[in-house]
Amino acid sequence: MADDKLQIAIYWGAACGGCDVSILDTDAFILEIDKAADIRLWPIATDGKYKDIEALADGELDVAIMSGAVRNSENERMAHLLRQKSKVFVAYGSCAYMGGIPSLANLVPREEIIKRAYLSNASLEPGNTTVPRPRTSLNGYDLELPEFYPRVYKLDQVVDVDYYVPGCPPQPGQAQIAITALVQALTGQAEAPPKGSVVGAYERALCDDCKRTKAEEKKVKRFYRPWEIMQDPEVCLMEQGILCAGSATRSGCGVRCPDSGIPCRGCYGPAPGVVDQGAKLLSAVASIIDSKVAEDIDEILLTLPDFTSFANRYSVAASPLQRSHRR
Amino acid sequence: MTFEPKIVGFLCNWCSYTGADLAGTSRIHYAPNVRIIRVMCSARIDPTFVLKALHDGADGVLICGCHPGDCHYSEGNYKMMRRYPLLKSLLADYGIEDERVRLEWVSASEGQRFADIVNDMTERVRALGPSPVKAALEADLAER
Amino acid sequence: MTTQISIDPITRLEGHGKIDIFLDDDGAVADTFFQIPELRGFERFVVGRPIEELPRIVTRICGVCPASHHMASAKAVDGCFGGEVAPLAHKLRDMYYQAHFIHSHIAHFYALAAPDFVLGPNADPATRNVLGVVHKVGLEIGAAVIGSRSKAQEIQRIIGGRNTQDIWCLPGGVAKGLKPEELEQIRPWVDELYDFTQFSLQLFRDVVLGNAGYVDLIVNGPYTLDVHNMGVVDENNAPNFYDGQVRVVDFEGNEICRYKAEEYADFVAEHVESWTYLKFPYLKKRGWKGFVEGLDTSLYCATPLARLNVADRMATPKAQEAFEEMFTTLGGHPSRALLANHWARLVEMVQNAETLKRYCDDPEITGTEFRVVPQQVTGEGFGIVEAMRGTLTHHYTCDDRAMCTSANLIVGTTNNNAPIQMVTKKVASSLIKPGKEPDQGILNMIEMAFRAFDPCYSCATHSLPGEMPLQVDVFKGGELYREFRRCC
Amino acid sequence: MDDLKIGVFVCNCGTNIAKVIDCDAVIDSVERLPYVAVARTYKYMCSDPGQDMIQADIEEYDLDRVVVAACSPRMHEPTFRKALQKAGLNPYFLEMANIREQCSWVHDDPVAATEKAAALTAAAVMRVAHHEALERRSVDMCPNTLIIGGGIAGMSAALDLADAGNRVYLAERSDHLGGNVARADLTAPYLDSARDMLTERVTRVVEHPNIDVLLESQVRKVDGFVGNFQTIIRAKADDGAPSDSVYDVGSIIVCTGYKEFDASRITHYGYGKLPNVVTSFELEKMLRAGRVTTKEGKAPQYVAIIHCVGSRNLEFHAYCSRVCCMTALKYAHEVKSAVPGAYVSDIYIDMHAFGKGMEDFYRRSSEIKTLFLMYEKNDYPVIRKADATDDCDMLIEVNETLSGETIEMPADLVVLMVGMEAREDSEEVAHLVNISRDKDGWFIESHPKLDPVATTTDGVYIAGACQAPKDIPDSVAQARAAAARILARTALGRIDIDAVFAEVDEEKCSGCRMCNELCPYVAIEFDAEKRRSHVISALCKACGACVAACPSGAITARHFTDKQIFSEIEGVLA
Repeated sequence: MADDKLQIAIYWGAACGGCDVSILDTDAFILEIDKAADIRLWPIATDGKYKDIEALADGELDVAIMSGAVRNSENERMAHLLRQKSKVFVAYGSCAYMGGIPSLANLVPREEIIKRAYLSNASLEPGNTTVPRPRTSLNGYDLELPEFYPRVYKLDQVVDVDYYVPGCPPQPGQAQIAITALVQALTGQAEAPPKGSVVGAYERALCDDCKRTKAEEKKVKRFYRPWEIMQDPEVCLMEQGILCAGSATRSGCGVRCPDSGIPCRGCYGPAPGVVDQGAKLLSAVASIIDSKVAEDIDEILLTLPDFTSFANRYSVAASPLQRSHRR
Repeated sequence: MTFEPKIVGFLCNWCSYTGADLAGTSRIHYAPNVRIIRVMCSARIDPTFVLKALHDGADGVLICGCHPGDCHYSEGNYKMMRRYPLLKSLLADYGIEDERVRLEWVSASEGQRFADIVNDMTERVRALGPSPVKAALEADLAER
Repeated sequence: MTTQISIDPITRLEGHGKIDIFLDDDGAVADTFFQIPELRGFERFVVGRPIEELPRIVTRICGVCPASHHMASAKAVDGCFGGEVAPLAHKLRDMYYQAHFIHSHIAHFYALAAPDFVLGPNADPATRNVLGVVHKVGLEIGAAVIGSRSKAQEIQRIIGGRNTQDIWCLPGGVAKGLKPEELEQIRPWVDELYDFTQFSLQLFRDVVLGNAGYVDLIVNGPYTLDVHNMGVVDENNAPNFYDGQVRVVDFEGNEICRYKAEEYADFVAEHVESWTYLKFPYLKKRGWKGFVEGLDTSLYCATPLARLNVADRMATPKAQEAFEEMFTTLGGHPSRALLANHWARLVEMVQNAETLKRYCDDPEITGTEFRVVPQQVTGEGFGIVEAMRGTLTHHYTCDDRAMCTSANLIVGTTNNNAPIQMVTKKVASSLIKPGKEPDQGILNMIEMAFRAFDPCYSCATHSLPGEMPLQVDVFKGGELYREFRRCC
Repeated sequence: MDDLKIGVFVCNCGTNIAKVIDCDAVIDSVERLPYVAVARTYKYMCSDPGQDMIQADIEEYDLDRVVVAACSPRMHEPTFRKALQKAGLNPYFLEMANIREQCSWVHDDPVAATEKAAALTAAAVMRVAHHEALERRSVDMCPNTLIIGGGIAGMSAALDLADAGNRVYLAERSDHLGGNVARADLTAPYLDSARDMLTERVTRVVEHPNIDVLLESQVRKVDGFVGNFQTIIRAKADDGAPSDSVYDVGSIIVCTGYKEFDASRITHYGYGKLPNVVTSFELEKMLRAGRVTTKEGKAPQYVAIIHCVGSRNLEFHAYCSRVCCMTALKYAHEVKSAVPGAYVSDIYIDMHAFGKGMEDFYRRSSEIKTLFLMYEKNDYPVIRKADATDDCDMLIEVNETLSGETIEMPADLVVLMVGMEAREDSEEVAHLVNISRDKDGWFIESHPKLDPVATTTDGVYIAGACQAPKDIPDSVAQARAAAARILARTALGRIDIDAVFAEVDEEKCSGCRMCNELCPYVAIEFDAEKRRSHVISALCKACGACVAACPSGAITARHFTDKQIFSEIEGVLA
């Protein structure tokens, strides 16, 4: 393969593949990537194997783009391997950036996960007691499975990350902008964004791009879940008492959810400079509760159960309460 | 040796911080476990402060503001009052025990009350042991 | 002593997988294991969430077929609210879902499967991919492929607001309707997609059927299994992807059973092995009999080919023509030639495109009654759709505040776990000959076995536990300070 | 920031701090922190030599940040800010660690206290590194003053301000001036006429060209900030229909006074049931009318005066009402002159005769044969109707502590010395002008000793019995002190207001408008053109509510930024 081409790897950890699809969704742009780069690993689309990556010299890859969170030892091993082999390591998508929806598992007692999956499941083989084990010896063959970690980690809790591309998945147009920026930086056509930058997104919260009208008065006596009412498609969802994460979420997705009658759930992560998206959403929601009496406030809050999975829908692993020392 | 909890206290300047000062001028002794951070109003207390404190190793967080109706900024403490139950539900989902984070109204004249709260909370948090945030950290270290 | 060959990771599929092949002293295949190393725990962590949010959470099980999970979930959630759904919403969801099928089938056929045929199983792995295919067939065709798939995606976006990671469904219907101007925007694309399905069939005839070696490989190769077939059909036993009844027929074409979504647990059960995280579904009434073929096995496939095998006919005329052509070439209906799954995908795509056309001409489709607000919480719901990769079942319960209390999922690919184990071993044994070191081409042909199933292990690993048995004792100053135990 | 130089000054406060906290250990621990260029202890940092030392070090070490670990910032922050300013440093480059009120005075374990002091000081060091230079703003000072309450305090303040040439609006709820003093006959201890004293004041006030007396008026709304308040006052017009008018003032004095304790709340004195049990104010009424009689119209032969009714009593008010004792002695004199030959008994707990001339007055009162009986707190005298055979209306049983005997006293008239309590509208008034009240409802001064007339709201002052029970001279003194404070500012014509306020970063604001409704001072404006919110800094009181609430972190609280508080958190936990 020609030396002047960038060497890149695209990989997924604990992921759904949506990030890979978002790259495919850049359509013709893929052909440009192909012109500019050799894709040395991309399990969903190419035949590169782990051993091919292991064989590379350190830093031989110009860019490694990893989507997905770290759930098991294989995810972690690959994260370290790709970090070691690459000059620039990109955490791509909400899972890599903040833990994503898989990190909702961190809110669940681990024992219950086991019971649920193997001992209390409507379609299990009657009387089943078998559970997968890290090591199984079967008629003389030793079979190994990766070890599953106590919780889900975002990538930078495990390896050093240079850039983040937010989104679940990143909106293809934004992915294209982000990848182009990286390619230009790596080929010296443009200055590289500062390490740790969030690329492929804007510098303001979603409301900036949301077409819904916003009034001064935002006070609600009760909240409504999306199924409970027919909403007014022209008016700010929060003003209608429907929880929307837009005000605390970085813009860049194209406001596709609120534009289609579905409240934002925050997949693009916190606004620039914000430590925890959940904490900010907490303040925002509290700000519109129309009561000064503790009891009434509790009453009103009954109409928004399970606040946590709203506040940190994509960012449980990124919560300050999820401190990690894996690195 | 017994576990000595570290508790971070966020106090509003006008009532609670003054109340804590009054405990001092009245020489009312209490447990040394609370480290006080002054804010102008309990409404300034971004829930991020509480999460950050727990992240940085606090075993408990005490939030104090003026009594409802007595806020120097007339309504600031109501803003905190509205955040609090949401904050508690968030913390509970992350496994932070109820007694680790506490909101109390302390007026400028309630030095004794402030001291009593600090003593009571220190006891309860001591009984709970180190914060789960630290424990999860230990687990990670053990995994390495 | 035995030598071990590992294919790690298996590639051109969705998700993680690994094949271990053990050779005996002579170098013949002694055994193979197809292991799925991943699990994420969705079934547990959706518990306690607002039930109406599930269609927007479970889509993260798979980003390649999120709409399948979105639809199955939406139907299960509808059930939790008594099941009343605006009739228009069913039409819109079905319309949307056809476009999703086309997107996914194009992606699989051209990006994941085609390299093996267009470039050949033994081609250089560095070029044996969609880009290689594009170079081979030329940029014009390449652009048509890419353009058509993205149009299928764009149609979903316009109807449902978003494609990958769908958001659209709410209890009782959908969040937005289809505006007349939106319909006019997609109408020409639908026609183009229909043309593209015809083009794809022709390409398959030219590239695959035009190559005697491939036809032989498909019809007489080791890629066959004597197991049963599962698929969702309408009242005429034609394939229906969005709704209908599940039908199971044996590999000779006799119906074994037929069930509604709410009956799934009486007909399907899942067996567990300790060396893979993926469970092995089987026909419950027959019981688990191990990895065995034959008329009385309890194993089945749920694949495009299986769907056409359980179907008596297609739902649309052009698809019916393609259906007949295929089974004639394969030597009769049903067929056991697993590689024909690639062909079956193209046949299904024709029905998808024709169905889309029909909806475009439906005068009611741009109506505004796209959702009814639920008036009651009834607490349990079942949703079955055909995912591209097989029958997909979601089963939820919720409390009277409509908070999820349990979720059970049986995913398309999981249905095929046992067949994939068996065919992998079968193909490996027939291709790996004693004394001859298998080259990457041979190994790739082994991968072609599972690729025929278009497995999605992102999907399949949704529901397994997030934990392994583990004990961590933390010592501080020499004394036990905290201990963590995970059960089992 | 890498070349930042921080000086740390730990105060011993004589032994107040040093006797519990090992100040040198604190120094040792902070010396290791980044940027710390010098760290010292000194006996009294707030003393001139202490401040000189700080200024000298700023010079010598070319410090750009200063931490003072000493008393509460509420005590000496202004002092040390001035010190920085003198040395040419921006005063906001100071941070104080409160190691006295919140450490040495409340902990006895030296080890724990020293550890805590070190943590608080470290936090201050880490915080101060992020401090920014802030410029105080100055605005024109409106010379007008609003005085709420036309009693003796309000009138006294009004006259001083008006005499100095400033406009005064004197708002009084009732239809006359004079407040509670107008209900009194003579005053203690010199027995001169309250009426004469008051008439002189009222006439001057009413006739003064610079004073607008607004009777039957209520302050409805107060907006703005020190030097620039807009107030709306609703006055009952001649035709009876109330009308609102707007008054611009630079300062406000609250002189709303007190109300007397409701004697019927103490059941065991039979007030309301026994016709000849009256309150001190009912007696004043008789005295001003010049006729002291029983309900039956007879001259009382036996008059008993009971002290501390509602005061010094955990059930009602724990505090002493301060004026009752001398007033009771005043009654002894007045009753005897009104009803020659009447026996007056004074039933008290303790005789509080502090203050000028009072001890003499106490002596003079015993010389006129007033019978003093002392009783135990909470061991109330018991009053019952006398039998027909008795030559008196009632009998009072007292467990007299000095003699140790139980004494039964005849009485025809019983006078209850009702205490003072906060007016029922004090909460309303507190909200109106945004000041706080203590547990008894009295308004809280900004410092109990050093600043007893100002409040926590700049530009709002309190005087008279609305702050705590007070007699006339104390009320007048406080009123005229408030007037003096205001005159000092109006003399300058301009007024410094705090540099601390909130700011919206328009680059980050997404126009979600979540903050718009939050500001109690309507300091947040929404620019519909730009679709951005912004803060009107002069109206902002820097509470920080909008800062914490802004979902996208676009609002910053000067001097209380997230960065500053975060580093403080890291500091206390380090």
